[in-house]
Amino acid sequence: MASLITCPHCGLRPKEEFAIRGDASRGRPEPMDSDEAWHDYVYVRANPRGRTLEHWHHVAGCRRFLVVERDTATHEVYSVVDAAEFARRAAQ
Amino acid sequence: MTGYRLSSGGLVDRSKTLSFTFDGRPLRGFAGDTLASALLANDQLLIGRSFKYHRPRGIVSAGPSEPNALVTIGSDARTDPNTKATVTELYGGLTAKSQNRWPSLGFDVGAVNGMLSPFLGAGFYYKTFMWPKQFWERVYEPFIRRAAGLGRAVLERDPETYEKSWAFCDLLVVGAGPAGLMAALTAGRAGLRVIVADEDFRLGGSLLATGETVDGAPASVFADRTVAELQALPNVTLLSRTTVFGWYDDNVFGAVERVQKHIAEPSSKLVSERVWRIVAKRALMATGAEERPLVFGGNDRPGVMMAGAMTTYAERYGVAAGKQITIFTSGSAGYRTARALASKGVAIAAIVDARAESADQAPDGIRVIRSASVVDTKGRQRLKGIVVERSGFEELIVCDALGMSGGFSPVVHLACQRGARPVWSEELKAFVAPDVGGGLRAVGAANGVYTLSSCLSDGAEKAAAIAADLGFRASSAAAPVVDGEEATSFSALWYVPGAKSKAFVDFQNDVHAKDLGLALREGFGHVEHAKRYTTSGMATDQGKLSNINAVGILAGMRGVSPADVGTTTFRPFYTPVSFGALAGAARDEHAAPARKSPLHGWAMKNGATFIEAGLWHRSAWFPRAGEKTWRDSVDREVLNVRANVGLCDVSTLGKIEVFGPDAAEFLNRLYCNPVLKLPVGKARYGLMLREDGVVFDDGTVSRFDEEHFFVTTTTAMAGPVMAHMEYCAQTLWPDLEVRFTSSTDQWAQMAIAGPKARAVLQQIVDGDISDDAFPFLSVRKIALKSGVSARLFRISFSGELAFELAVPAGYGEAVADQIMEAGRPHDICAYGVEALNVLRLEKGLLTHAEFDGRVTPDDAGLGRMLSMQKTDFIGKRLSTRYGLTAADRMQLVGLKPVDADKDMRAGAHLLKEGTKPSTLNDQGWVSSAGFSPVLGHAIALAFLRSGRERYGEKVIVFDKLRDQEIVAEVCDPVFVDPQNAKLKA
Amino acid sequence: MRYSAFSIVRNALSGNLNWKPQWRQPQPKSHYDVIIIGGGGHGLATAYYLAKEFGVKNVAVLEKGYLGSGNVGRNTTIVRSNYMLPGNEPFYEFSMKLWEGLEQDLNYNVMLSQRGVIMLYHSDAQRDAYVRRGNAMWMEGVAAELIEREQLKKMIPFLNYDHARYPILGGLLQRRAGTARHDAVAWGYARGADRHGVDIIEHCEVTGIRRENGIVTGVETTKGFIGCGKLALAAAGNSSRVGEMADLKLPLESHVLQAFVTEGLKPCIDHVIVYGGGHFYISQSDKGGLVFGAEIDGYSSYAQRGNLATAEHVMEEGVTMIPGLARVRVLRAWGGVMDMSMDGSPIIDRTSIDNLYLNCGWCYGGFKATPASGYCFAHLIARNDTHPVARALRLDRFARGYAVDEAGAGPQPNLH
Amino acid sequence: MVRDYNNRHALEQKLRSAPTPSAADHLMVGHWRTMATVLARTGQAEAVRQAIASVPELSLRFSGPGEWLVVSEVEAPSGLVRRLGELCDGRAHVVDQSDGRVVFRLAGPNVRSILAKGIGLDLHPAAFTIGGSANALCGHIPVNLARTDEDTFELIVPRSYAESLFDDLTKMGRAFDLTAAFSD
Repeated sequence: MASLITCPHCGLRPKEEFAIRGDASRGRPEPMDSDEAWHDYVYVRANPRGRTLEHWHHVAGCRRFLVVERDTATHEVYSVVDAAEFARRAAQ
Repeated sequence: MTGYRLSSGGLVDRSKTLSFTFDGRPLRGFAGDTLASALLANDQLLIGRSFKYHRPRGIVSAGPSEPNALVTIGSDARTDPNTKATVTELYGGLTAKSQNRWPSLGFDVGAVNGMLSPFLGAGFYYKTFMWPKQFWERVYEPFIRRAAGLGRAVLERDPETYEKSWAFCDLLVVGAGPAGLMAALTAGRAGLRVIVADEDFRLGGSLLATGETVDGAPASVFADRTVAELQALPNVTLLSRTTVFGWYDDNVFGAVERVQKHIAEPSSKLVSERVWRIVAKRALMATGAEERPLVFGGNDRPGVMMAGAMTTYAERYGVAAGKQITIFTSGSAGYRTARALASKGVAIAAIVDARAESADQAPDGIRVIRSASVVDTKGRQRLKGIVVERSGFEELIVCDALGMSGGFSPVVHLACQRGARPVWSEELKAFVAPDVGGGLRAVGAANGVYTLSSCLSDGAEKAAAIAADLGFRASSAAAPVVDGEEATSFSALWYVPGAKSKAFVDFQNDVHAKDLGLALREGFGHVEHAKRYTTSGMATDQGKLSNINAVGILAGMRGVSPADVGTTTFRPFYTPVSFGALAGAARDEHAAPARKSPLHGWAMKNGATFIEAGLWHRSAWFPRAGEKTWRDSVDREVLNVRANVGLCDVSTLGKIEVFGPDAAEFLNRLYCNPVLKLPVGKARYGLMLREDGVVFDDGTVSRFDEEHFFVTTTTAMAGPVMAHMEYCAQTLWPDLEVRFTSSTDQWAQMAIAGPKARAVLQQIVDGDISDDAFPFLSVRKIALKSGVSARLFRISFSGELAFELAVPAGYGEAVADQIMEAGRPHDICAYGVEALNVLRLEKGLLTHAEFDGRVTPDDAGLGRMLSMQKTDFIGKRLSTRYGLTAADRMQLVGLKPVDADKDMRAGAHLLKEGTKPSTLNDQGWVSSAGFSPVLGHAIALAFLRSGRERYGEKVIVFDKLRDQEIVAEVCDPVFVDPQNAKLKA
Repeated sequence: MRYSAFSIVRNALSGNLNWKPQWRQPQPKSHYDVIIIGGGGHGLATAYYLAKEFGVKNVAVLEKGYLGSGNVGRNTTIVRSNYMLPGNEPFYEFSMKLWEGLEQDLNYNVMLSQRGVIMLYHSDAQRDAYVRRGNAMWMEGVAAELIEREQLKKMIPFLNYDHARYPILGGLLQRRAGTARHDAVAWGYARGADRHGVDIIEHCEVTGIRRENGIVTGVETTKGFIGCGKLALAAAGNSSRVGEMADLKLPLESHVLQAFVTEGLKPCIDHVIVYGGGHFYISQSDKGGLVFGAEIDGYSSYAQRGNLATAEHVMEEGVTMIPGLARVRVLRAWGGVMDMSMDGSPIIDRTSIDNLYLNCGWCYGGFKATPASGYCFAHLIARNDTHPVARALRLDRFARGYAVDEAGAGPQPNLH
Repeated sequence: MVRDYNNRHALEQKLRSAPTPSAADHLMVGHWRTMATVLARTGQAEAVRQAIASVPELSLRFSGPGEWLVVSEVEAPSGLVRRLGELCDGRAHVVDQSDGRVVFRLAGPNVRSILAKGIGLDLHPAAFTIGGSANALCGHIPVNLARTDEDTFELIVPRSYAESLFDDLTKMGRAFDLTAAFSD
């Protein structure tokens, strides 16, 4: 992964076309959710050794945020999907 | 030892003589030589000095694993230190110098270290040099430091150029020896896109250095034939002089091609080196095997060489390593060398075989001493004889060269660069490549297959399997027939007992067997500890020859298998790669692209001085005749804007067009201030926060119609704001119907500011722009009298009556010229970002000097912008945390010096009067400062603890870094026109 | 065995056969007063100061690999106290002072080399930011100097004064800063701790944290259960994984940072030089290799290896800062796993579990912090009280709104 | 199409020198080309694409899902915007970029080798087909790359980067004696 990402819109692309935003595993809390929920959302990370979900922004390509499911120990990539589609799926 | 050129044979071109020098001595070689083969042919045996003990050293190998024969090539800015003579292609005019010796290679004062060696064992420096305390810094360390390194880098600007290139293929073959060439041929014929990379300048690998024949012809002929066929295939790319140095995720390989390193006068059209980034669906590692040195007393004497290297010098270069050669071996390879040399008429003194028995056949008449060990060597700067021990008896054998062979290790470096460790094979007595999946497989000798015929078939079979895997059909051509080949066998021998003098493991770093013993005794028996404590394997060769013996010796001492010791970690680069090659063309001015404003030409015409602002070049000020310093120009520009009018290029601000029925809702959630009800035709100052409640960026948001907004950002944050908006739209609120795109490059945008701005602008704008028709914060799409369509904004970053006019970028220069022309009667001037900065400072307006990533809206005096009645906006929730709202936070204030002629500078800190500097007493800091030509003294914006309560207080402006302390009065941050009378004129 | 010139001579004369292991290889006892997870620089320093300064000697350090196998053995060896924020500067200066006496304190030469760290600036805005930092250092009594371009040219003539993409205008210099031999720091602390009775247990991986009635009673390890009175985590790079065993939710992401070394060269770079047009920094070791690095690779990772795109970018910055580097060959690249925290600053604190202590979040900067980190952590463990210089580095600073954000980059770890 | 003389091209300074004869590998800079960003509304991407693709003189360059640069060699900027507005009929937003982008056309036998020095895409005709287009990085510069023929590619670059990209392409083509000129 660290070298190439298969963008669902643009195909196989080198790492330097992307900016990595970070953890994609949790949604933004509702405005009235607890202080703890907000603190956790902004500051706490599961940081697993293994499978993780991460936002990669295809800055120099389609400019879409992608949710990359990958392994932090082996760098294997399991899936790459558009973040909006991911969010809609998660909402269902 | 006496090296010499054999009367015939070899693959060098004896018709092409090349002149070169070594330490100033003029020498000759042939085209096709390496520097090492040419030096050997000239009997130049002493090549360099070792790192620690400065021992005389000669050539050990014939390839990239060379620890000793390192030289400095070239001179002046074209100096390449630490260059391996064994892989340096000889060219006419090459100049080589020996290293790490003073005053000369033959007489080196540093050699005294060798006599002190009992005191200089592994890790000695950790235990000493501590007394007295200050001596380490002043005496010991400078002394140690002087001894550092081997070659000398000049650090002058390199005149050569470099580049990178991407490549994509179905199959990458690393190494063009028998297995690699066969694999490439099989895959190439099947139609795969194949890349073959080999570090050598001639493709063929071991085929070029063997007496064996293939299909009835010398192996080198087979190599040439195969290369020719590959060259003719359009789907095959052959890269010679190209080292694959790294294997990265997703089967991406890094390789470096030495395009012109072998040319005395390189062409300026071509680069010196090129780094390839190769994306390979599959790869085969046909990297061969490394012969192991033997660790015996005196094994570093010039004249002691790898047996296989002797074969290579004889077969490929037609050079004999000596006139009277002894072989010391623990396997069949030593016999092969003996036969090869004997067949060329080189005298063999004896074969010393560490094994008791073997089936290997010595050449006729050559004495074989079995169950024997070499325990010492004689001679100083060249080998004169060896001491052989057998059953307790010692014998001196006179010889001038010794070939050693301790068996073979497959070269598995690449396969172990991504975390997998090599696997010990008891059968092969070697570490072999781990199974890293189908992307990369070892083939041939790298796969532990040592006969020529099996290398050829292994290559063909593995390539055929890959072809099938990728959906290609490989035809089964008849396998080449090999004649005269022999099986390879050896017994592992990590350490030759009975050493009478130092037995080196790592030649270059002077690590000998006893150092490893000391490391073990002191608790550094783990292979990583032993490496780090003794520095074994840390030299420029990264232990290609030595590591396996170090592992074996540690295993022996610990009484375990080498499998239990394991290896140290393999990491890129396989062989060292130059900075220049890895950097490619993106260096100097081209390290990052330079962005030019559409008004760049206009600014040039007006004499601008430019400064860097991120990627942009921005006009900073416009000096005029008679102005001595930048301050003169800036002061004039500021005063002229305040009194008359000025034109400033603000094209670099980020511009984003936002569309859609939910555009208002979207922006309302992005900005901390309300945007939802912004009327069409109006602009508003906007503040975006990060989710943690800290200011992210400021700018303006304008509404052209119900579903079309226009957002501006600061120059620096244009990219991050766009990314932030995309993040929010795509991941947080994908159901909002909003779309946006950058139009930064489409528009040339100019600020026309000053009391006469309207008068000037009205001359070129079609339509009424009076205050009634176009009041403060109006926006409109307009047409210029010239017919150019434009956008007009009544916004100000100076506190003056001001407009920003945007026209399509191509028209920018013409329109700016027109405005300057129209403004001439009104004394218009061009002003740059320096004057812009002073104007905004006088008005207390903020930039990223204030918004430093730690400042809240309230800190900046913008707390009233926070629209807490909105249900949600980015940063709302966390902005109410205790620490972000505490009363003792640093708040924006103005500062003016009590003594009007005193200067203030950004970066100073603030102290209460009468207090001493300390972190506890630190009251704040100056974010922006400058001379206000309007007020006639320095002014500053600062963040001061509870600052808004402290107007009128005197504080110390502490600038110890410039040795300056002055007293300033705290005041409101708006220095001019606090009632905004000018702004709204 | 105390190291001295005498001991070296005496041992040399007896064939160097009488040197003793620098630390013991003990079997774990069934119970310790304090167990420290992580036998890297910070864990070993904590053990050393616990035993030596705070009289807590029944201590074990558990290391899953070999001693010093984490970031203490794979960094760029820089030691400095040139920070800007009041939450950081006193802590790093405390560390700097400990460095300056460390060799005598440990009786081990960690080869501290105070050759000066200079951070280059390339614009007026960057200069102002460095002036702010330099004055913050002076506030703490730490000497800093602003070196202007002409002076810099004399000091470091080989920088790219004429063709840099961003002009080199000057630099902020801390002369007392420099480098130290990284492995020796781990070994020196290990030997020192061992001599004070600390058990250092290598190849002992913690697999679980046992809790009873809300407090920690010990740890499950690959060498069995070991009981403890207090448990201290010093497992940078793996803090989240270890923390998870005690249900700690941490503000961390693990990221990989690459570092590089060139072939050995005769001395040519005297200072630690930091490029302000990017993140590149470089120094020359006492062995002659140029040691350098730049930014993290950017994605969360526990793999100790980097990618080529980042490596190439590092070289671009290097050659742009020093054009003469182009022909220098890079020997080796390696990767270390960093605890990147949400504000770029570390955490030394208690946790919600009474006898569980936390030391993590060192980002790029753990090596220089080693002595102060160990000292302050030991102080906290022994006295249950935060050391004054570490007051700003608490875990609850995020919830309370007191981030120590030196870069001003906000809660995105890979931007720090 | 022609625009008035007051409109300055971003490369006027760079390409001022007298044109030399074109080499086999040649870089043409489109002097007057018109283009616009088209942003389809949700669910309308395919309809918008088809509507624009139905007009032969409009060339669609893929930028992202539901987003294209539409290039025309015949329309004036305002004409193109109007035309696209009609074609899309409220299903998309249109933003004129004619002044904000510069078109480079690179043609010749070695173009793939030249582009491979900056662009990390497989440009083999089987992988990047004629008519294909994509946003990508060329070195450090964002471009839209399109293959318009077997050996012809177009790079569209934001105006502010045009000089830098020109310098880079010149350098990338040096080994092949790449020449450059305005297309008219």
